Amino acid sequence: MMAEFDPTILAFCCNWCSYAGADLAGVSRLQMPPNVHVIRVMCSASVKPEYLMKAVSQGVDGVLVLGCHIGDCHYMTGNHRTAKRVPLVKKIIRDVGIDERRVRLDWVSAAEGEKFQKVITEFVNEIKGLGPNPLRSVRF
Amino acid sequence: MREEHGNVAPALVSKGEDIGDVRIDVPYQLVNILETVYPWTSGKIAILTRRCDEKALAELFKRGLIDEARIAMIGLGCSKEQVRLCRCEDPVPTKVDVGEVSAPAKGDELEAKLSKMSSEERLKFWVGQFKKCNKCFACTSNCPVCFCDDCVLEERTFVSEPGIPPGMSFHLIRSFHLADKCIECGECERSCPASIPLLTLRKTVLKDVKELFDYTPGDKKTTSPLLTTLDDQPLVGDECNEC
Amino acid sequence: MPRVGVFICHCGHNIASVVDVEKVAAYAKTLPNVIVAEHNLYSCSEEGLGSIKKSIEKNKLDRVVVAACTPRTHEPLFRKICEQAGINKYLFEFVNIREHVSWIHAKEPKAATEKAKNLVAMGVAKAALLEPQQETESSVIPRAVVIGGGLAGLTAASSLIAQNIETELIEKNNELGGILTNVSVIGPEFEDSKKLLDNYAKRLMGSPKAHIHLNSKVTAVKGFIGNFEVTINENGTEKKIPAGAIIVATGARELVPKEYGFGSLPGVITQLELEKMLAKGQVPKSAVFIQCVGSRQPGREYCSRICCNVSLKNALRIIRANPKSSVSILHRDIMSYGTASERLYREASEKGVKFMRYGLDSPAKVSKRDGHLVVDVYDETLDEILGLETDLVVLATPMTSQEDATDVGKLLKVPLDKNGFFLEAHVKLRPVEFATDGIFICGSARWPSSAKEVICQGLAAAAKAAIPIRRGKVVIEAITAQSDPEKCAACGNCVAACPYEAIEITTINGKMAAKVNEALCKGCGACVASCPNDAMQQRGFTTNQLSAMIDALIKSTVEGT
Amino acid sequence: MSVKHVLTTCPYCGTGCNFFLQVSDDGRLLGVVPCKTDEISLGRLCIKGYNAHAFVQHPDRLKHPLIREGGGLKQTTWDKAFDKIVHEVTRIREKYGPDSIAVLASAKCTNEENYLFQKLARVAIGTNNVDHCARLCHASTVSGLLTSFGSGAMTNTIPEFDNADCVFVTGSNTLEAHPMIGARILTAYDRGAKIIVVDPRETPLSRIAHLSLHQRPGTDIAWINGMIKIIIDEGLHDQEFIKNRTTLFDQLKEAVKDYTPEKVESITGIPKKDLISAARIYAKTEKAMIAYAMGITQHSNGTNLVKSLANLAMVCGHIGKESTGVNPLRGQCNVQGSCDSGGLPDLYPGYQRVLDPDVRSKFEKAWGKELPGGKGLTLTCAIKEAMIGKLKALIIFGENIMLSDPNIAHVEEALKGLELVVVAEIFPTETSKFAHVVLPAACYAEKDGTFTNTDRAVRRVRKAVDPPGEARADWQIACELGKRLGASGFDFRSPSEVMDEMATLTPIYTGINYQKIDGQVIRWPCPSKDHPGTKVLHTQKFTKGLGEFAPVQHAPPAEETSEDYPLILTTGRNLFQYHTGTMTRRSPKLEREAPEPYVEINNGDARKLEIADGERVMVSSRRGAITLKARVTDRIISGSIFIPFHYAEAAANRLTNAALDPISNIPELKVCAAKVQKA
Repeated sequence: MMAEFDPTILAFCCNWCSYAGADLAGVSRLQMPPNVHVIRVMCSASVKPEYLMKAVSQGVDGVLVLGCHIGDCHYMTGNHRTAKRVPLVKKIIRDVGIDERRVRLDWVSAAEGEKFQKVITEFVNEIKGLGPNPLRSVRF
Repeated sequence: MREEHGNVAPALVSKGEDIGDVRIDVPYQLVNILETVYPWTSGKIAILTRRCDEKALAELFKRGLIDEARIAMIGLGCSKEQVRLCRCEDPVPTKVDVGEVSAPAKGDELEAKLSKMSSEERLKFWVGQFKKCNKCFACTSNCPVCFCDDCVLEERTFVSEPGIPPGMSFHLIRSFHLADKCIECGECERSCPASIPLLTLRKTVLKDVKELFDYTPGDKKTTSPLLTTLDDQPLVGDECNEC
Repeated sequence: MPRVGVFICHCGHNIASVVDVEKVAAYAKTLPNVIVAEHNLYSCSEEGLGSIKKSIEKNKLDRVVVAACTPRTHEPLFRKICEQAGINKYLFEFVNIREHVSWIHAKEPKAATEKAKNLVAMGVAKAALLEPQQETESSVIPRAVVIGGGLAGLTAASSLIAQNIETELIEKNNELGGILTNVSVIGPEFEDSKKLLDNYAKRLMGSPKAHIHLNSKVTAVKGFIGNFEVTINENGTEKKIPAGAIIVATGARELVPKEYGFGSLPGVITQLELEKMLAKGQVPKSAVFIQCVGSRQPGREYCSRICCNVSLKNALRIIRANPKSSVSILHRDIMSYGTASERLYREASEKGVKFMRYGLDSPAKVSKRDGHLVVDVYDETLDEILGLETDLVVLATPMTSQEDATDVGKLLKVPLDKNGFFLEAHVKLRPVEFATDGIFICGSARWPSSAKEVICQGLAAAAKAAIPIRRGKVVIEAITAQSDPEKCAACGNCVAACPYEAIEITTINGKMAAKVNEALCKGCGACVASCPNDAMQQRGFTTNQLSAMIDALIKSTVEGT
Repeated sequence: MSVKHVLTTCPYCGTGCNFFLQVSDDGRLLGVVPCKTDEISLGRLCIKGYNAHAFVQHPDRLKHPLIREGGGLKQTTWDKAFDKIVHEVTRIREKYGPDSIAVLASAKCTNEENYLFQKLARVAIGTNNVDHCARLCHASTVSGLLTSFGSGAMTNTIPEFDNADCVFVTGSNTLEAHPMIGARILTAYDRGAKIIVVDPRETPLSRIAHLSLHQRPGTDIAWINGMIKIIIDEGLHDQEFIKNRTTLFDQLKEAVKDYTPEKVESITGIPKKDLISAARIYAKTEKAMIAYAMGITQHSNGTNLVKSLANLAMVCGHIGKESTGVNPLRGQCNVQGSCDSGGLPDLYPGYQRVLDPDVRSKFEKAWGKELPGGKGLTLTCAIKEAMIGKLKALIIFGENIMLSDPNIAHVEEALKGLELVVVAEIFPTETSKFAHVVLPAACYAEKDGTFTNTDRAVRRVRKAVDPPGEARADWQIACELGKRLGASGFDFRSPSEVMDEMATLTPIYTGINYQKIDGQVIRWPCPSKDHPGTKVLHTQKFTKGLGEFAPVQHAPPAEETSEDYPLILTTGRNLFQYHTGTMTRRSPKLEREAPEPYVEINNGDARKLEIADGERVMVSSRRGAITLKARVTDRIISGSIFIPFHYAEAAANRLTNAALDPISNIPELKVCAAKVQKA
């Protein structure tokens, strides 16, 4: 029971930059903690806030949204939407008492295998620090 | 509004019709009722509008859901009591045709109290509240700026709990949907059988939007920040040329 | 009930040495709707593909999940096998357990295996909800538009007409040739640029397929691959050109410097001005080239890469014309890439061109002293300031993006990088293409390039642009968005969200609702996320599919614990 | 074009919320707007209320009379349909006597209509065989509380829940089955009132309750007697009240003496300490309300169970005061009213006994006809009589016994055996399939009348739209039938006139008339024109004088678990569907929330049976089997399973036991032995 907390983390990666970045990290054999599960989407702009809300509500410990750097979006302004939606999501979950650090938005280009590794490692450690999502134990 | 069978009833009165015992103490969310009758009526409709109703209409005009040309607003100033109930900080319509001019309220005590709490306490509070929810959808069906016919919250896609109460996502998603629309009429809270302080939640999220984007819904000239690109950033960025 | 087959790949040792493939397969069997779960040594090998095909037929599978490497490279292969086995290729789901598992959790086999299981569960959950998709086809107007009549544009255009493709060349100036019109000799082979240009020009003039528009600017671009409509303003008159593909070859321009007394001190000139002098046969007795003027410094970090070669070329032209003349090149590093340029560099040093290195912190000073131009420069080796007397100071400034690049980008809805050069879809995977189908990029509009490079890119762009036109039709991948008019509340969020103006609110059987123009839709899904009522769905990424993935993850982790 | 708002009463549960129906002037029903000033709903509704318009203009509505020809039902005219019925009724009455015919009234119909239904049976046909689905829900309440208090209705009113300091809920999933009463309980909860829930399932209410007890189904008398014993032993009982207002206390004391907390725990599985604290909280709180529903009534000893709750209240003197009493929550919009207006085989309107000669002569005088003597058949007995061929004809107004009644296989057999089945309905139902004549009826939105809600308030139902096709209001159908059967006293011009006649014959309704109730909420008893109605019952003295303690003993349910059927099946509702789904399953939003049948099974049990959540399973009892989805949850105690009875495709009542409570004839819908296996 008292085993170290092993968080469940979800990551949305856009097909063009961050998913490619993740692939590059793999090709470069960059090691990182195995808690993060990637869902591939075409653009970070297609990540519905509903997904983040759902995941957090059902006890996922952390959710990452990764996209292209601003300006590099292959759909021009897609990530501009993401850049606005995610911060609002963070605020809203904080308002009801869930730590906003459980949701994180970052930019990883197809070239940035190291950055992908860095983001994943940092985030996993941060979530480990936060402990399990309190909603895991709440029954409605 | 008029007296009917000992109750205050919403009424649509056409030219020449007897307006009966017309009442202006409107306990109803009239814009929401307007939305339901709008498609079934023709010609110009005059409607009693509190300040919040004006803002609600602005949000609907903006989205082309109601034709501004068909609406005539009769400004209704809210009573002190009403303002207190709504913790309303913007109670006076552009033009007060009926009712009174009341001073705005000084914010929302509960909201202030919650913001001071630790996140654990805050979560405990809201979970306690949401446990009472029995999914009547009064908050959506009576909301003037909830314009979808059927609501995504009625599906299991994002609210996976079968039966009641729905889980946290129900309220989180609704909060997001209303973040750039809510005009603080408070009807969700008033019509909630479980008396969940929904207006407080709305106000809290509106604060966030204000803080993040310096935006407040209810003005037909402004656009929701969620529908625009990052204007402060040019459409160019870090190069990733060598991959 | 869907019948899902799961195929786990060992990828030799790449996966199997870390992930317990048998365990994952066994676990997959327990998942809902899974009929069969197998594992192969190399799923992508003839043998692997064969066994997948067999299994599909034998088990009457209607959904296929392959857990192997990355979809970005191998998805088409497996989709093909599905098609061969008689199931719609969109009923295939790829799970990445190599790049995303075995390679990055090499030291944690147990955890890696668990993660692989979760990912497979997620993949299966999505697969069960996949729907067959029909790719839509649209016809292609057999005409290409090339924007820019410089070397890049000319190369592309003449290559297109050589392929017998109707081509419209749009040049904003009153003559073709672009920046090369001011350059007489092209390094490193010292070819005559005029010959080169005339050669191209002749080909175009001679062809009935080529239509050249001088003094013309693009004012509007509508449509999508196969069916663009480019509006140009030619000498004040509007023309609409329907086209199947567009090539952007707007080139770049020389930066006009402010430093080193340029403009105030006579004899301080830019590289292009020198080109003009040399073209007229005016050869200076002495010259000092200063490299990296206005580049590789805060504000403009990039290296324009061709200026060094240009200086070497011109230094040699001076020396060759007059071996006694003294020429120095003040540089930060010499970028003489490529064997030919390297030869120039050797020749230059042998012929006595002085190369002096200066640091960003100690730039040279140019001044007029008793009638002479003097360049004071700190010499690192001698550790003292030398005063170089010279007739001419040549400032090698970088090439920068055209002032109207941003406008062009907006017209075409294609992105630029932070330096204002156009950004191609992917340097390795999709060179000279934009993410927007049917629009291509070549020449210095993409990045400062030598004439050789420009020509290669021009040919490449032409080749790619020819593909849809030759085929006569384009297939639109079935990942476009679709709106459910029943659910749609016509709030217009999606219209605002779409970067391609692909969505409009119209009346669909008496009800206002959003409608997606699938040919315009690029499948980014921005509209999906903006829809409050889940009425907007992206094919292959529907909200119930992605939600099912989240649920699957939760079931196998959060609820598992 | 314009839109009008018509104030009316909700057709679903017994809370009796008022709301406005929005009607466009081309007769389209647009939606529902809550009535903000309604003192019962307070302008709040549940999801069913908000969707109460959805089914009304559904294409499936019956629009023309149908008559059985050859195999199937063919469209016909009202005349032909009536002729057929009159002809058959007359034939059967002559051949087998009037008692071979039974009329089923309906808790979905108005008071006026139910009054006419029973008059039709008693006057036009000449039998007391009139009953309705109250038999299946609160028959035991009526009989039980009549014996204990003298009145079988809620002793208090709905708004009073707000101010209760303890709400003791058992056998009621209040938040789902009576959402707006649940809302009142939540108000009390927010005020800090103590909420105690006793239920084998975890309900939305029990999840927030201060004390949530889970008893084994069918062991209720044990824990109630247990509580009473604790209260008496700890001297928490109200001696004053017991002395002055009740009788037979000593017998009760004697009856409960063996129910030690230990013994109760062994029978019910309720932990000793929980029972004790429940008893203390309830007894010590001044304003304590008991609310109960089917979980108490639907047992083969339902009447005793109800009595034992009455005992509990009387022991503590928790009755006859504001926000203090015993409150059966009635399940249908007019189940209270349909009982009030005499849709019962042993009672005339206003609970006046058929067996009482004075009462009978009063009605004979009023109706100008000699009336049948003995008690009539109850709904459940009628089915049994039909099985053995004693009953020949059944005239059903708006009931779907093929889904709502226990052991459907038997019901089916019974219906097939009948010589005449007439069904007046708004939609085709499982029952109308067996009809010889089907009559298209108007629904609540298409007629005037009154519903009496669970807290005895007589509320107006107002016509908003016209019925579809040739459909007619049930009161018109009943009048026409009465006339055609040659009876007098059936020529009413409006429901209001019917109410006036009923008022003259029904003491508790004497003061009720449309004009009076139009603007205000009036609750019976309302003995005179100027009487404001009665909120709290039994304030000074009980209706019957002294409250009567009933020494009742725990008895095991009629059917106990066995090797082959190891699980206890209990049935009920969910929030989104309503009864047999005739209306809710045609309301898209409601159907979407709960589209398919499911069985709730405890995780532990599921693990043992290797059943996964969402897997299809077969549930079977000694009477039948159904296949449906498993919902694996910890919200039901181990050893029990729960199935909502709304779904025809997996009808829970194919499994349930028709064992009857000897006194009230209510079947034991809440307990039977069952087993679950992979489908």
